Amino acid sequence: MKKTPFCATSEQDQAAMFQELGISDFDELFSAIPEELRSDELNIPEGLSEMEMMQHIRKVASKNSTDLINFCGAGFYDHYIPAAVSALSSRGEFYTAYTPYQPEASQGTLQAAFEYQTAICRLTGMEVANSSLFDGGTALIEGIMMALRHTRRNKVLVDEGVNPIYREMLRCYTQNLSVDYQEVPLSGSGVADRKTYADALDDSIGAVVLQNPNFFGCLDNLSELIEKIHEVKALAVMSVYPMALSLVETPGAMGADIVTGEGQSLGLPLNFGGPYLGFMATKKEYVRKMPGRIVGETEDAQGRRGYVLTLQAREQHIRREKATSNICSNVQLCALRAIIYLSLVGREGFLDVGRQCMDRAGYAWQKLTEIEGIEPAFNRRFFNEFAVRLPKDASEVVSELIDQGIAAGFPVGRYYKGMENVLLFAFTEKRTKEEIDIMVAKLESALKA
Amino acid sequence: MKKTPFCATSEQDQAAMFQELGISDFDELFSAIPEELRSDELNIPEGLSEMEMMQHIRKVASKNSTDLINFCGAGFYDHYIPAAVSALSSRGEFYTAYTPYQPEASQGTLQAAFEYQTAICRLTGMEVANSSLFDGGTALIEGIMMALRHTRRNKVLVDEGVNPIYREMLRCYTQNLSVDYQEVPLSGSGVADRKTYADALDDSIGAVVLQNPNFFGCLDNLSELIEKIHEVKALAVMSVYPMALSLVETPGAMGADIVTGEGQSLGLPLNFGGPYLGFMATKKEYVRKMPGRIVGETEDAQGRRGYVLTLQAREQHIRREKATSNICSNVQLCALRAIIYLSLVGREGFLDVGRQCMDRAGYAWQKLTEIEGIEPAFNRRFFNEFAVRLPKDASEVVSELIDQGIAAGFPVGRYYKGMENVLLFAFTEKRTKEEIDIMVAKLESALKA
Amino acid sequence: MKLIYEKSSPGRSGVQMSSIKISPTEEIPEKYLRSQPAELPEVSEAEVVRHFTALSRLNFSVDTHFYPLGSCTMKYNPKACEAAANLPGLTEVHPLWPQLRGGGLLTQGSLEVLYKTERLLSEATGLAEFTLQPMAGAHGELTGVMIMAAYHKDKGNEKDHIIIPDSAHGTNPASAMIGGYEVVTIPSDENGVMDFDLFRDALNEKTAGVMLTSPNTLGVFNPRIKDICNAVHEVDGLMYYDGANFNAIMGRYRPGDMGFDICHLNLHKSFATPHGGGGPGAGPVGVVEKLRPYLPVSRVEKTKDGTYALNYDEPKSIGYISPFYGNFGVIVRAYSYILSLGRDGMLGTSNRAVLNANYLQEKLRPLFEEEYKGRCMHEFVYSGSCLKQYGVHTLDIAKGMIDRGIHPPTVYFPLNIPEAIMVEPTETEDRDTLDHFVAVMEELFDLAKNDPDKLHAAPVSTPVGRLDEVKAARDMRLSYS
Amino acid sequence: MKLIYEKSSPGRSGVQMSSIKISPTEEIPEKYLRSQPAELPEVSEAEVVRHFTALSRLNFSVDTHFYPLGSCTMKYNPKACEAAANLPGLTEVHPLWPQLRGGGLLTQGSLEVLYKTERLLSEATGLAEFTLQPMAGAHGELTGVMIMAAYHKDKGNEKDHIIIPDSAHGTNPASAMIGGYEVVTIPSDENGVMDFDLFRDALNEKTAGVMLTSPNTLGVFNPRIKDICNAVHEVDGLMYYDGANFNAIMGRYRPGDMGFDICHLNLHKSFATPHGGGGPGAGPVGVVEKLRPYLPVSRVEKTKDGTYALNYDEPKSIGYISPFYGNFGVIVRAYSYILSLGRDGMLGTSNRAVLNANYLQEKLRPLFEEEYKGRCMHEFVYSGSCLKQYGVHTLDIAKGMIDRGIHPPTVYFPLNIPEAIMVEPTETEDRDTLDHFVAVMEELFDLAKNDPDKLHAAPVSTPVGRLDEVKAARDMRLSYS
Ligand SMILES: Cc1ncc(COP(=O)(O)O)c(C=O)c1O
Ligand SMILES: Cc1ncc(COP(=O)(O)O)c(C=O)c1O
Repeated sequence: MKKTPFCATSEQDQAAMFQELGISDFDELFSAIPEELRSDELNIPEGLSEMEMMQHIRKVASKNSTDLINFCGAGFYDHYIPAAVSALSSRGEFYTAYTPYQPEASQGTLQAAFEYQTAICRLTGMEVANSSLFDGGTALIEGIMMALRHTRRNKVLVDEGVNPIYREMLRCYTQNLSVDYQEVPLSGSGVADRKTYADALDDSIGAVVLQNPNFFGCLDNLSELIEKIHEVKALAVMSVYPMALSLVETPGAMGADIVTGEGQSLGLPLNFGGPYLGFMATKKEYVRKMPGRIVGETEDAQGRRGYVLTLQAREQHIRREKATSNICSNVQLCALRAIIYLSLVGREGFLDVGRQCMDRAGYAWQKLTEIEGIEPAFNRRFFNEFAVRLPKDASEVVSELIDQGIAAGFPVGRYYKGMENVLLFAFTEKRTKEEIDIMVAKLESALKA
Repeated sequence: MKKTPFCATSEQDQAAMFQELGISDFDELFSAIPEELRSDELNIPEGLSEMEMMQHIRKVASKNSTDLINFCGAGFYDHYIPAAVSALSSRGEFYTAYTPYQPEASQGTLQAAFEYQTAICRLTGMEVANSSLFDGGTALIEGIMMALRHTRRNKVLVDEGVNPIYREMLRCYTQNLSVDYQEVPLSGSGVADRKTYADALDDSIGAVVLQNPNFFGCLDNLSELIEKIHEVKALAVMSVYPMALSLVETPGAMGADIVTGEGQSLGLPLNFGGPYLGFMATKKEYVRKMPGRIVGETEDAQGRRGYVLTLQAREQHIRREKATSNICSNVQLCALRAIIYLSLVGREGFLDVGRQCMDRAGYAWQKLTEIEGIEPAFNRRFFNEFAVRLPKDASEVVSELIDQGIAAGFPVGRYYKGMENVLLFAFTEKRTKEEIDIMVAKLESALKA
Repeated sequence: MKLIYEKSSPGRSGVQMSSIKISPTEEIPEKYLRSQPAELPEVSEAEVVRHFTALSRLNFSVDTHFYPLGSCTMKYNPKACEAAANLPGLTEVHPLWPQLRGGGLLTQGSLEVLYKTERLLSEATGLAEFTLQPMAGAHGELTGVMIMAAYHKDKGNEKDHIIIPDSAHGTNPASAMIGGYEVVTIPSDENGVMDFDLFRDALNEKTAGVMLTSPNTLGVFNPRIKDICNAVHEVDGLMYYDGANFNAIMGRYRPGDMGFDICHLNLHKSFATPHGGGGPGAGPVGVVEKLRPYLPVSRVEKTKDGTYALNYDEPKSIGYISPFYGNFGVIVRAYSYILSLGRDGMLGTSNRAVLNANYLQEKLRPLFEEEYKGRCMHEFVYSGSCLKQYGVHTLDIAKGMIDRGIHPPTVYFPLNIPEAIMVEPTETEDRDTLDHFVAVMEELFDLAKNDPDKLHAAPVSTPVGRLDEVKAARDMRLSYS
Repeated sequence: MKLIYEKSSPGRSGVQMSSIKISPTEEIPEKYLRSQPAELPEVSEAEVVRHFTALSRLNFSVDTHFYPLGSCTMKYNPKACEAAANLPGLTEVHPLWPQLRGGGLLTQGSLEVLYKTERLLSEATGLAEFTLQPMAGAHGELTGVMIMAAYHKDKGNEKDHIIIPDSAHGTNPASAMIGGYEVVTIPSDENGVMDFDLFRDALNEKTAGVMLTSPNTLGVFNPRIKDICNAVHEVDGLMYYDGANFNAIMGRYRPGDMGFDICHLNLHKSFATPHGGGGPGAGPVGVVEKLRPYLPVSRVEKTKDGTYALNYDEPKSIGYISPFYGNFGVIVRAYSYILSLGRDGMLGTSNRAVLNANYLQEKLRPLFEEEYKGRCMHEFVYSGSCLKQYGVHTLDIAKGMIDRGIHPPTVYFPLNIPEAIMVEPTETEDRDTLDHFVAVMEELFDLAKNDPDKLHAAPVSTPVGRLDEVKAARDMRLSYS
């Protein structure tokens, strides 16, 4: 008989257990269920041994090219991940635990989550953070819903500088809800258009959604705009790129009310799109409106400090359809990776990474804008990402370079009508001068062709 | 100032410590040492960040071809390693511990070593085993020295079926010692030549060194020969391939006195030659002559079972120049991998692996011996390795196949004069029918060319 | 234990980061820059390693403890599936590459994993098509509800509510609400399943659908499932199957065969992907043929030349529910797990999950003074009420269990059973472990009778005792300062 | 804790192994086959994982505890070096491939690592050439002794003994003996270094060489090193440097510059490769130019076209001391560590190792009532004799330390210091850890004075208390049955 992999029961155990239960086969366990429901044998291949399975997966993996030189970012970045991140987060005690419902048996997960929440507060300049949401996109949606719940309004202004992938998501999530969703085009210099907002802001607006640096990499200081938003008692929801927060002004300092973002760059691999790390931070006054698990500090009877899931009355397992969100499982392990990452690089190292990203982008800007026919899309005020306008269709150029082993950036035309020639480049500390030089050279010849 | 990587002391700590010590720079710590001894600045490149270091190593690693289809064994085999082996042995608590000198703080290492010793006994059919030696070669040397110490004789007969790499080592290690080292050619059927031994065995012989399956993969039952060895009061030292012990008669059952071998196939990667795992087992009566650490079971004052390093009076840290060996650090982590491997595959799975190896070799033997011009070197009695005689120089053939991505085996001519055309093939459970067919086909065309 | 921030000291540094500069520093006007660096820890790499290693050891986990947490399927997570998911050939792929022109050919491996996993899940559930994008069970539910809404809108159906039994997991009503529907809750009958008559009463033309878990959180399989499906389909409602408990039936029953239209699976439960201390998981959603057009984009398709490609051109699609293709790393684990199980292993797994649960239920019945009410599925619920007479509560039993090295079962859920204790052993536990659990439970019951204060004081073996949750909520110390 | 064999039960199975058959079973005569399968454990994969995870947690280790074990350099082992050594591109290479004709080109990466590591170690030690083959320190010593012998034989020198100070590590005399020499032991002088006059008396034409550790195991650097070297060279003896304590001097002093001819380094000490609970380590050996011909084969060479190749054609070589190229996996870790440190990091490391040791020595001096005898190097030895009056021994202090979460220093070594306690903090510990160590030591001294029985009973926090070593040696239970 073929063994069932991973099952611990031997045939002898099984016989003894059958006897205990007074049954003679497995089917008897299911005798209460109508026989007609029983399905046919599955049309699934026979099980593989571990070796065969691994050989298969390795073969599949080898069909991917991982040696592309990558300049594609668009919200998702290949930063260097120190080896200790995986070494620690892969400890069985972390990754094979459940949600910390029994705090005394889960202080590891809980304390790490508390430390993570602290780090998110310090990065964003906000007062409180939750312990994770799925990804930057769902976090942003949750942020907006939270703002609407708080303001009891249903109109949202979404800046076109917000990642268009997230804006697609916003449209999807709000389609059946009574949310009045409106997008605000960028200004000519590629940032939030103050004038349009001045016109649009009124007391029907519940939330204004901004991103900094925005999708085009442009930096902005949104303090005054946020003041305007607050004047109509709307909330400012801001999506941010946490690596940029090494150097860039914090949303907290700009007055943002709800801050969300994608934490992937803090120690998570790109992993073809996930798992990623949605984070959310807000002001203390809004904490009871915040979705997701929150870890708080407390004590036991002896006065020993400990950590628990707190403010659970917001959540689905208690409030069911009245909860702030339907989220249950989050991405705690990804949050763990983030706090390990941030601890490893530390205060100084985080600045180093930020400076390196900026440095690489600065070099490439210089080189690229020297090429005849290439124009900067916007001005030179970016962290690690910027857009240029090519003399021809950006998708075509990218396609030519990809065959030469270079992912030359993201052609924005797919999401921005009229910008078919615009290409968005991202740079991380991993990119070398040589790689940038190669890319620039190949791009130049692709343009000539 | 550039930081010293991995050092924990900050500049502020350092200043405080300098003050404590009443010094103002590091040099003062070394003031007792003659200034003339101070070396110049090292001619070594500047330190790399972790990212740069990893980028460098990945680049270096990519200069190796790891996708060769491998039929090269010769004592070192690419068996499948279940994923849990690395997942467990890479736990920091195991690999960043020292030798278990403080048993209460090292029960993990000690109990695992005890379990490993038990497994070695059960595999080999011997009574006691030590907790590891460097590799199969040094283990064999230690075994011989142990036999000579015990018999107080200095003559060794070494069968030519013993891995020639080990025989090179034996010659190296014995060259300055008063050891009379003599090799015994194989019989025509590729096994220990009973006649030569019958002639050579006398009471000057301290040790006879055998291997089963031998270098050519040939299986033998050495019981009678060992009886003869015992008749002259010499010890039989046998080197074995532990994976073969899934199916092959144990050295214990054949009467061997000292058993050594290379444990690499029990869950260790090939790793370009190391670290590997030397094992040694013997009869209880010889245990005090055995080199290396030994773990024993005992109790604490409350009667709780525990494990300690025992019989340490054999060892260098106590006996210095009178020790049974100079070994201090061994390869405990490799022994840990072996016991994890053996526990994972278990009693049945170990048989499965053995059967698979034999199955692959059987298939290939069939295919290869059908090729015109290829003759079996010896008869068809092997575990997973056999030799064939080609119609031309084996090195040349191997060289042709290697350019086509196949490591077609080990040409034995280098170590066996007159066998330049002989090629030794090894098969593990990892080799598929397709791979063997490809190899056979390419070999056939290489022979035609 | 000290927080990592409390171990920090100015000037200490961890991993050495690169400091190569290749371009002159460009001055960004100050107003765009933060005035102070973020106060991240300043600790050596060694300290970080010790800190998080030590933290990890404060956790109970499947790798260290029996973890019979009901409704959570805390089965063993095979290390090979971890290894598969961590292959650099899979982890180092940017999700936008296949969306670049010509980039699809460079990511065929990842696309193949997606495509094949969808096929396998379709076969396992009997549903025509799957999306792997939902990032957890609740996210799958929401996706399902959105698909419902898209279907009804497309068909011009006017629907305003979803029917959900009271024993449902809290995510069900929450998802229905967030998806834009009212929730109508149906109480359970005496067998623990949705009361059929009350359900019939609630069902009407405005019913968008019904969300059911079967076996439900009590471990009971609803025998009238076909009747329910038929009734709902009569009003053009859709049947949603919450597959979080799929481990009970995998290989034996299929939601599609039973008549369900939509189903999510929790890969981090039935499919052995680890729970990560809270996530990430994955909640793929399968649908019957007629709902295929509404699935989120992108869709992974196999083209005529045998290559895989992304399709975003589905006009009726609900759109983007995830930025990309779901939690790919989790999907790889599930894919490799399914390949390992194969046809027979699927059935073998659910058989043994149910066997283990029944064995425990049987062995514990005398202790809990429960009558025989029939077999359970993969989990069962007992009530700790019998201990009330000694002043002992289910919570005390749970905490006493911690001191004995076992993670407590789920307690106080479902809400309709007083002092509920919900046990799900899973198939990866051997009989010795189950017997040990029984012995520990017996010991705890003895203690409850003879020395209840010992139980009230539990746990004593953990770094902290019972924590003051009220204080936590009142003080709201949610970050270190 | 139960042994894995005690958890075994017939018919349970772990990792699923392949059972594909591609050829008909060939009957091997019975006499070649074992009659019974080896009684390996029968346990599930989950059980194996729990077992070894639980075992691991019984250990103290650098990743979990301060581990100031003198003479062992228990520094932090960087995780990146582990990651480097585990790259499949390095681990999956068969050592015989470069020995197949044409195979060298397929293993250029591995050969490059060997070649470059040799160059770096040569530069770090000031010695002309290195072999990486020795698999531990003791193995390096033996290799060195064999090289000595080959040199003397080649030159026709008649030598019969090696001089070794009494403070030397036990492996030194053992290696000399196994290498074929008599050992002449020289006592230490009052400063703890080899007595110079007694050494001069012992030195003669028959002296093959001298084996020295400097700084020695007391943490004392022999200031007359040059004089010793000169004297030995006058009789054509060779100076052997036991580099196990290289962490004290790396980047500042070089054995070659001091006059040593042969030197081994313990990569598992100074070069941060982990100790693995006993090994594997690596003990590369460097030699001066004149000894180059005697190095073991193979040698890794850079050819004119820039590729790397193995050379076995060295007629004076001592031959094969390892089957291949040494503990490659360990070498990769050291290589990546050295690349990380770089020039400045080498010196920075030894500076801080020595600073930390001196800081601790200074802080602990009052406690141990030791006079100031000068600075130490990377470690220092105090005597616990001062506690004898309370009936407390160094061993008690050591065991008390275990209860306080610190791995004890080396105790009762070196043998010439009564109640020796030998502390080597290493550079990877921060000041807080050092201060904590001092506080713990103070606490233990207090306890020694006020409640010595508490110390005699230590450790109490470990899974077992002090174990009966006499019983172990007497019973000789060396395997489970
Ligand atoms: C029955 C049931 N449905 C839904 C869920 C929600 O799944 P997730 O936590 O992945 O969102 C759970 C998880 O506990 C569950 O048990
Ligand atoms: C001074 C000294 N020499 C030699 C050795 C032996 O090294 P190994 O254990 O690697 O054989 C040691 C190890 O403890 C040592 O401290």
